[in-house]
Amino acid sequence: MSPQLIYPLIGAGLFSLGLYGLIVHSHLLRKILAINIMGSGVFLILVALAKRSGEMPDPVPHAMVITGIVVAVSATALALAMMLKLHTETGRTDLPDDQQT
Amino acid sequence: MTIIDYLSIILIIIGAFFFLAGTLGLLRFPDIYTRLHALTKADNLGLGITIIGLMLQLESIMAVGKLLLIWLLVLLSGASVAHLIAKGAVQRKIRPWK
Amino acid sequence: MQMFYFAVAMFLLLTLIAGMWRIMRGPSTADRILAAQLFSTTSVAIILLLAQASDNSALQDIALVFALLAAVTAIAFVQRAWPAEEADNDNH
Amino acid sequence: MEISLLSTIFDVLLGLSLLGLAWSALATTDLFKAVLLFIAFGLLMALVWVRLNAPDVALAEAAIGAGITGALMLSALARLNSPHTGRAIASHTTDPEKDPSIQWWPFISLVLVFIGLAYSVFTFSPAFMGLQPDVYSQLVNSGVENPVTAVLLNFRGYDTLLEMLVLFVALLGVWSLGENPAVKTPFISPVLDTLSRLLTPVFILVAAYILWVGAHAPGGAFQAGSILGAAGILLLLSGWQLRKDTSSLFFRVLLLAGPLAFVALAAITLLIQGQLLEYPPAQAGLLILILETFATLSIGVTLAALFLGGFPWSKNRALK
Repeated sequence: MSPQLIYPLIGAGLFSLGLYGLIVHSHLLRKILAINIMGSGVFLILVALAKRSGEMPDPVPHAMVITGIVVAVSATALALAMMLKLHTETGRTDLPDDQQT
Repeated sequence: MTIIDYLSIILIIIGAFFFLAGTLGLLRFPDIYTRLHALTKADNLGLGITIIGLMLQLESIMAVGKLLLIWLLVLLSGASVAHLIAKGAVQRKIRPWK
Repeated sequence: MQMFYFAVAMFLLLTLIAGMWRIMRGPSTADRILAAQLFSTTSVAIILLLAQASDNSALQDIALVFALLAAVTAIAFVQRAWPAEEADNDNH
Repeated sequence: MEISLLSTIFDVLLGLSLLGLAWSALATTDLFKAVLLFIAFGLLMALVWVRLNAPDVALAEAAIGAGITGALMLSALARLNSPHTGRAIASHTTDPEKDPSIQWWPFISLVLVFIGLAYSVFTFSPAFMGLQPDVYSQLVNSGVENPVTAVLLNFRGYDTLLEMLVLFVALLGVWSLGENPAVKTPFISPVLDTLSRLLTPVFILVAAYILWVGAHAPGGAFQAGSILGAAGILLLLSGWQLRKDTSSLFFRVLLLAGPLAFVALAAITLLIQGQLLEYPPAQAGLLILILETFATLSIGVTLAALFLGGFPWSKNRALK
């Protein structure tokens, strides 16, 4: 198996794992981690597929992933700040269920 | 294969051995202080020897300087982090293993 | 030679995977940070070996950035996240 | 053994450890452990990018994964546990309501998602050129030799312009949530003080080098900006503070320098060339370098400000 096949599979696995974590966990920090793992899976698929053009990989997906990494870190910072705000205001670290409210 | 090649093979194998020793120490040593010692000493030495082995293969002085800088940076931050963690562990009264 | 560099890089990857056990198990938070530190030092060596194996000197810059940033996570831990009291549950 | 077999084993091992790290980061109930496993995951991702011939991506991941994400998450975790909120420390480092058993419906549907994704990946044609020939044929007109930099700053310049704005909006979002928390920095060890004094110039030097080398080798504004941001985080962690009488104007200008330079250049090229961000090939190299310099400064300051986590120039704080 070539890296063009191994890494997209791993990326698909990471995406599914992250989505599962995002659904089942209620703690917001764990949701943020899960979204980051999903993002890494997507980046992995993009870059691995860019390698299909041979020795010189397609640079466009690389550029997209670089911007993606920087956007992901800034979105993570914003999400963490919102989680901390929720925690100082209400003392909880998860979002309320619809039934409870 | 020239004599230089053999020399770098020997050096890189010694370096890899130190990495193995560092990992074994991290896994097997009984408390944080001894693990700290295994990790920062063995790994930094292993990296240094590996880097010397790789330097022998390089042609440009610039690249040699870059590898040297990498090693110095790892040494500097490794030593400082080891100090900070050991000091923090002492302040938190984590008992040393007897 | 290329083969040799690759084999050593693989060996280092194996020691790194073994080091994952310390992150999983702890027992203290500081132990986990130490294992993360092991990850970054070993990654520097792996990247340098891969750089030599593929004869791509640009990869050395990645190792340089790794080496430069190796300390930041550990310092963030020591300065911010280390709990003031920690259960001493090392049961060796 | 052949080299291809060896590299396949290497790839499989690396990929499986990524999956293992991600799984245990999501499965553990100890939040600290989860964050650390995620940091280790980021370090391994950088190795994957090296294996996939993507050194530019590896540089960005090394700067962000090794330095910034870890520091951000650790300091958020610390604030979650801080005694100011009146909660006991232990109650939030673990996640007590987590049920360790697998929830079957999400699990089964996610297995189906995985099978679908894997199937579509397998059915892609194994050789596909994508936009690679177009990029390489136009590279001579772009002013730089590194194709990734050419795509980021020239061919798809407006993407990067909007991305700078995304960073800026994220920072505005963080600022809108309140002023920066008073972090009680513990005693600054002289070792840490010396380390930060020694490392900061090296950080700036390496950032400048990565920025410069981006024209013909892996590197560029995002990577250099992330390194600068990490330098800022190191300084903040070592207890450095702005002097009270420092004008905030300087930092506000730095924050906006990148987006403003982009917008100005976009307007000029629109007027002269008739196309947004279409540089004349003769001056393209210089224009890209100028743009990248401003972008690097803005990205660095923005990332450090995001780490600070709140509006830093509050009026009532200044009165105290």
